[in-house]
Amino acid sequence: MSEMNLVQAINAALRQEMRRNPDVVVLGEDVGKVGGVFRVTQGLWEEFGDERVIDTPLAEGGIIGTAIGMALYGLRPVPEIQFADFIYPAFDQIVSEAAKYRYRSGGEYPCPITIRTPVGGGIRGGHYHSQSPEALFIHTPGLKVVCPSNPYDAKGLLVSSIRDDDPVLFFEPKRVYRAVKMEVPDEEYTIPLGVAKIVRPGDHVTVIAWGAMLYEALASADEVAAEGISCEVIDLRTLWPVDIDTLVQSVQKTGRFVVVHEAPKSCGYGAELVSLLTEKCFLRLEAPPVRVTGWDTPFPYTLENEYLPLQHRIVPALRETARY
Amino acid sequence: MSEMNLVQAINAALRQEMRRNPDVVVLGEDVGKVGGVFRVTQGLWEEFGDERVIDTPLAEGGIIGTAIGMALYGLRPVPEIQFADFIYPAFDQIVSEAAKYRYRSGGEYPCPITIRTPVGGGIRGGHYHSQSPEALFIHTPGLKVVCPSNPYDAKGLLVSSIRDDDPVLFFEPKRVYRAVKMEVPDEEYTIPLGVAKIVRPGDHVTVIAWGAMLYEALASADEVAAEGISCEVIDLRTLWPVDIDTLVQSVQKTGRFVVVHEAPKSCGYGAELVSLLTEKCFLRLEAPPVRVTGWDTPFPYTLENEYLPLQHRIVPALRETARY
Amino acid sequence: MVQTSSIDTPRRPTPAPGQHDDDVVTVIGPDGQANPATDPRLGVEMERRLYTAMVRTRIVDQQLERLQRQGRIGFHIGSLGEEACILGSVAAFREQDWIFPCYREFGALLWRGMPLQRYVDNMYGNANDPVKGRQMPDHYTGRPYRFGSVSSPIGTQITQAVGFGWAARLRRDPIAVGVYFGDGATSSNDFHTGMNFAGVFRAPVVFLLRNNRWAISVPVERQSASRTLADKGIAYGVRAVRCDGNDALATYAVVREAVERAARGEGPTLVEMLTYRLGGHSTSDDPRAYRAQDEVEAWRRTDPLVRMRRRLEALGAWSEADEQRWRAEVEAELRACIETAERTPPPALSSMFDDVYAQRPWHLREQAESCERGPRARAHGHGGGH
Amino acid sequence: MVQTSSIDTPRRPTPAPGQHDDDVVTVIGPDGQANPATDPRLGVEMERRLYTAMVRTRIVDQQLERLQRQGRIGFHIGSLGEEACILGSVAAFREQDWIFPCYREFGALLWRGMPLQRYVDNMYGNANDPVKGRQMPDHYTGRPYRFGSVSSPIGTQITQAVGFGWAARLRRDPIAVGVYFGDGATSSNDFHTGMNFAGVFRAPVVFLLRNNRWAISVPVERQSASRTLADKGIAYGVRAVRCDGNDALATYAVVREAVERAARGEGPTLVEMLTYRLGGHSTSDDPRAYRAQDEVEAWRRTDPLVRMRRRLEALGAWSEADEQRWRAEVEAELRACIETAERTPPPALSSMFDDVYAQRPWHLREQAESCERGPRARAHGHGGGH
Ligand SMILES: Cc1ncc(C[n+]2csc(CCOP(=O)(O)OP(=O)(O)O)c2C)c(N)n1
Ligand SMILES: Cc1ncc(C[n+]2csc(CCOP(=O)(O)OP(=O)(O)O)c2C)c(N)n1
Ligand SMILES: [Mg+2]
Ligand SMILES: [Mg+2]
Repeated sequence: MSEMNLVQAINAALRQEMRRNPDVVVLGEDVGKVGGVFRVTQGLWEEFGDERVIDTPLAEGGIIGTAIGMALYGLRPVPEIQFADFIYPAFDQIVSEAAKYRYRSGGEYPCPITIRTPVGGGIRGGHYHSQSPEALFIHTPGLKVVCPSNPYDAKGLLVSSIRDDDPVLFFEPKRVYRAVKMEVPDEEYTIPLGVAKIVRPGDHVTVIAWGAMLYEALASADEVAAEGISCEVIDLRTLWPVDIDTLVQSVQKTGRFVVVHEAPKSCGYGAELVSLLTEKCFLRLEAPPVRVTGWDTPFPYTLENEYLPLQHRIVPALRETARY
Repeated sequence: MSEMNLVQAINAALRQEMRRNPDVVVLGEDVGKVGGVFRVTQGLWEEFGDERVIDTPLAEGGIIGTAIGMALYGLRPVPEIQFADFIYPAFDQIVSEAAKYRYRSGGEYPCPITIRTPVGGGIRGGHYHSQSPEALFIHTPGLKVVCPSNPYDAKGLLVSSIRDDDPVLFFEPKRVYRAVKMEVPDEEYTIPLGVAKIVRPGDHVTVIAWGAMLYEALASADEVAAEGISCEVIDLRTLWPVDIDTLVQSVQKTGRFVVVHEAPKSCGYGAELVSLLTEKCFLRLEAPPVRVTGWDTPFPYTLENEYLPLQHRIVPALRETARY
Repeated sequence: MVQTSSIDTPRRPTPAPGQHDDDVVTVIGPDGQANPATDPRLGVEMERRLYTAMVRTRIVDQQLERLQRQGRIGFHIGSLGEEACILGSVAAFREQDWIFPCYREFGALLWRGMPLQRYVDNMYGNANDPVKGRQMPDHYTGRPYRFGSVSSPIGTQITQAVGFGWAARLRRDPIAVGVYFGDGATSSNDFHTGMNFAGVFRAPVVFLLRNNRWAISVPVERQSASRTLADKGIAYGVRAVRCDGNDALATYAVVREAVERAARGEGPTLVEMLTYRLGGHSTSDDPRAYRAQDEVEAWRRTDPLVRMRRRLEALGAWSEADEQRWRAEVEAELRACIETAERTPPPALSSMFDDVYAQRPWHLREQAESCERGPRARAHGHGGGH
Repeated sequence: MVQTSSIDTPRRPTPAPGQHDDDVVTVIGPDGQANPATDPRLGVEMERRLYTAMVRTRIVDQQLERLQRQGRIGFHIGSLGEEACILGSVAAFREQDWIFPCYREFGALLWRGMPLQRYVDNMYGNANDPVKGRQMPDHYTGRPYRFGSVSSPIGTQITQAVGFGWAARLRRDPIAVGVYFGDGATSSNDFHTGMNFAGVFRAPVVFLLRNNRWAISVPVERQSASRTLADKGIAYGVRAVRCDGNDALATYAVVREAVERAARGEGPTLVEMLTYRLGGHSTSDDPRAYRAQDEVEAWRRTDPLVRMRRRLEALGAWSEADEQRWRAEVEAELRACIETAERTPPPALSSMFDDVYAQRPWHLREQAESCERGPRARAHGHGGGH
């Protein structure tokens, strides 16, 4: 056990998998000597050298396109996109190629790559260093999408992602990078993809969150607990394929739910969760499902905290939902 | 008035706007001499010449990136992407640039471009000539999204899109291109963006559709009418911003609704419509909202008709919803 | 204003069909004799193999076009006129090397060992189609033959081939990777990025640029203002060569050298193969709408099959009787494949939900069940294409 | 195997700081004298304007870095060491021309006429910020000054500048468009596509490539294996020139020629400006983690400000007293701007919902209302950046 923050836990997972399996390679902009702009890959270049920790030219399409080629060859590449906001030059390779490779080749060519990328707001990054594009990838059949909220989960989920035989988008909530510390086992362990976690059991309202917003959901649950509202807070961990059983069970119990995410509301992942749970728990619903999300505007700089679905916006939603 | 199919109506709209306004230019792959692979721009090159009907190199990012530059200068470019499936090399320019230009420049730089692109299945195009990516653009603040279902609407909506001061994605359902003919006025007219149309009034179930699937929805409504189920079929026409009033009014009347679209279900636009209407009509809902959509797989070739949400899949959904 | 020294490279005038700039490697002369300075000296047996493969490709192409016109298949994208550059190049790779295709190289797929029956099954998207009827015709896959999976988006295979070759290099596996694409694809993002990464990381890749002068209706002059497409290698520090792509032996020679260099760790090569698309872009295209018949006729006179046959005849290694026998053989084989393919049922309904992931997640299990339980769509027709 | 003729261009060895290959245009010699063969002969007044603008840029840079360390602004991305190439290039454009910036050219923005106050407001994202506090510091916009809008994604401005210039050409408006980007950006999709379109359509664009040898921690050698970055022009039939980017007069000379050519309809030019990023990539970066201090020190000895000052002193047009006076003046102006900016409130809450579209649609009206009605977030802090 060592106390680690999210950055250290992800680093530990990468190091462990690279030691364990020579096929694991890391590539991206600035991942080498400097260890990434958030220092997540720090020390890997020194240990594994230039051939397995690869600083690439400035071209996300090249990072993902060549990573796909490496995966077809038999490696297990873990490409990094410096910020999720800069994933779009690689979008074609991800949605037209990686996502469809196994299917379109009749199963001949699996494409096991794990795309790591920092996501979300909270670091005063404005338009282009704050976005949360998970919905775009959930809408694309063939991809898995993961987003850990804490160091322990991050290590176990990243190991599972790298070992998974399908392409995985691994979103790292950058607001959490150094904000949360906890004990993390030094040994190997995995957390299976597709399994959510009830982080706070409760009876009145189900709150669904992940990544950085989980903490806002928890703080909000604390706040309304004083008013007698008991929230069940679920950390999705794997966004897609989602752990539908845990969600349905919780909503069958509470009859009410709120989804929290940073991305804009319209056509965000919240819409899918609302639809799924409305389909599956229709007769049990006692209040309209509520989405507390980023507004439908580009991500602003100065007013960042008014844009994000923080505690001040979650709490009223919990109250309304509980009292509906 | 002339009888026109969808291809001819769009062609007429382009010709009319190009005659009316010298700032309107068309650019894309094969749009010139040959008039586009679907012949939508046929004859424009002959009339307006190489400077206004521009065959470009094979680079969608270049088509959209330069169109944005032209719009900043003051032109009204109407770029064509040959198939919506090939829009991804331009995705960065659309979502990071066009969508955010006005906002990020404090209003200094509007970006009025109209991106035309054929969308959807039904022509045996398999993976890469059949997709419907509207949800990705609806999720991106700053974009408008239009999809006409018939020649009359297509002409009026395209004119409105070109004259609109915001970037518009104009999706043309290729299955409808030559399948539907109707009388279209030769004179100028516009159909305002953001206004849906009730194409078949009814009392029991609201059916929301657009583009090619509208016809499947209508045929399904016909089929169940014999069983005494009365459907109100709404053609959205503008997908985003959506005509919420028309939808809410209809669902307040019927208490039940079904959404039909070709794109995969998960995180598709259907999810947003279900969520919006559940939020706004919660107490009125008498049955769980149903999404009849493409499956969550890449678009197949041979089994295309089993993949698409055609009449054989809509009819049972209407029955279940009506009888719930 | 001062005049500064600058790099300025005006475009070369286009030579007439069959004529070439000095830097373009050719082997077979008008008389069927090989230029001893460039002749790869393959031996009669191999040259005959090359020629017969080219003829087979042509026959299959023509027959598939016919089937499409009869509505028996939905689409075909052929290689009429490009047989020399496709077969000459693929033949230059060794068994251990890998090929990443564009969409016009079924001839290369057959050369690598794919049985004709499986290719024809792909044209029908039936239950025996290697891609399980999921993609359009000519979007095949051939992993057992060290051959990649075709997708439609232009250029995407280029960076993938670079990553594949780079991975081999990291594993100290002395192979070369060939990647096909067209002149239009040089404008794509992935050409730029693939060439750039290959240059920086010395990936063992041979970039097989089929310059057939057209990208659907867009001529190569509208595609790039560079003097030649090979010149683009300079932007990436990637060695570049040009060859007469209608000359199978010239193509073989330059590609073989590039393959050996790559495998030896001497880096990538861009090979510009100068050829011409004699037919439409695909069965969906009518090229008369955008190009002069004269141009096509002039190029038809440089037919790579005629050229190679003349070469074999000059060697005394081919006769009209050989030609008749071979054609009859291929036609019979093809007829049998088509009959079998037409008797083969479509893929099973439930296969639609396989291979999206390694295992079916809950939502696809639900969807598959709902699909199988529900009513069936009307019969499957055949439609258009790109 | 036969040896075929090929294009193969090994990378040039990198000259020492301050040394240049023959094809690199320089003007100011070590003694401060101008090379008469290349001197653009701007006259003393203009040369002094250039120099004072460079000094002002440097002072603003240093002060903003200090403010960031004090937590008074969130981020700054500076131009330490690149002042000559930024000011020398922007000065070569005429009033009617347009500039598309990258993110490191606030000096160019000020040169085009943006009041310092508005720029400092942008650093604070306050109510007077031209971008209304919506983007990070240094993501300004300057339409009144014929200056574009900064965005973070690398390279995207390049195709836009090409489209802008091309539109001007269609309208017969004889302007030139300058577009800035770095050596890292030459790997981007938009560099490829922008250069290619500019070559094909002869867009009146001057590509202003600040080769400062680093893209964050990635050295230019890892960015491309091409012999020089200017060589990339060959791939697109685009004229290319190289200049000493630490020499404001050399930069002016080559850019001016390119501007005039472009405006006359003689097509685009790629200008590779050889310079060096003396500071960190931005205030978020510590370059000691990835590059040798020796290298930085060697380049520091080529400081463009020292070079230009020596030139003015050689002309007898600048003295230590002038220097003191000017520095004091700029510092006072800047101090006042900072004070004003710090007194200015943040943008109004409701402004967050403006400018998404020309008019607010129903859903943004609803959201704005809900936001304004709801409780306020805690105070706005200052965080990291890229
Ligand atoms: C990204 C993308 N854009 C557009 C298309 C449509 N398209 C298919 S083939 C083609 C032309 C390709 O030309 P070239 O690269 O020269 O290859 P050729 O067909 O001549 O062999 C186009 C535009 C596509 N498949 N992918
Ligand atoms: C598409 C994209 N990828 C990554 C980044 C992160 N990033 C910001 S600046 C930069 C380096 C740019 O280097 P260069 O083009 O040489 O410009 P310089 O900063 O040296 O002026 C990187 C990788 C980005 N902004 N956009
Ligand atoms: Mg071609
Ligand atoms: Mg740089």
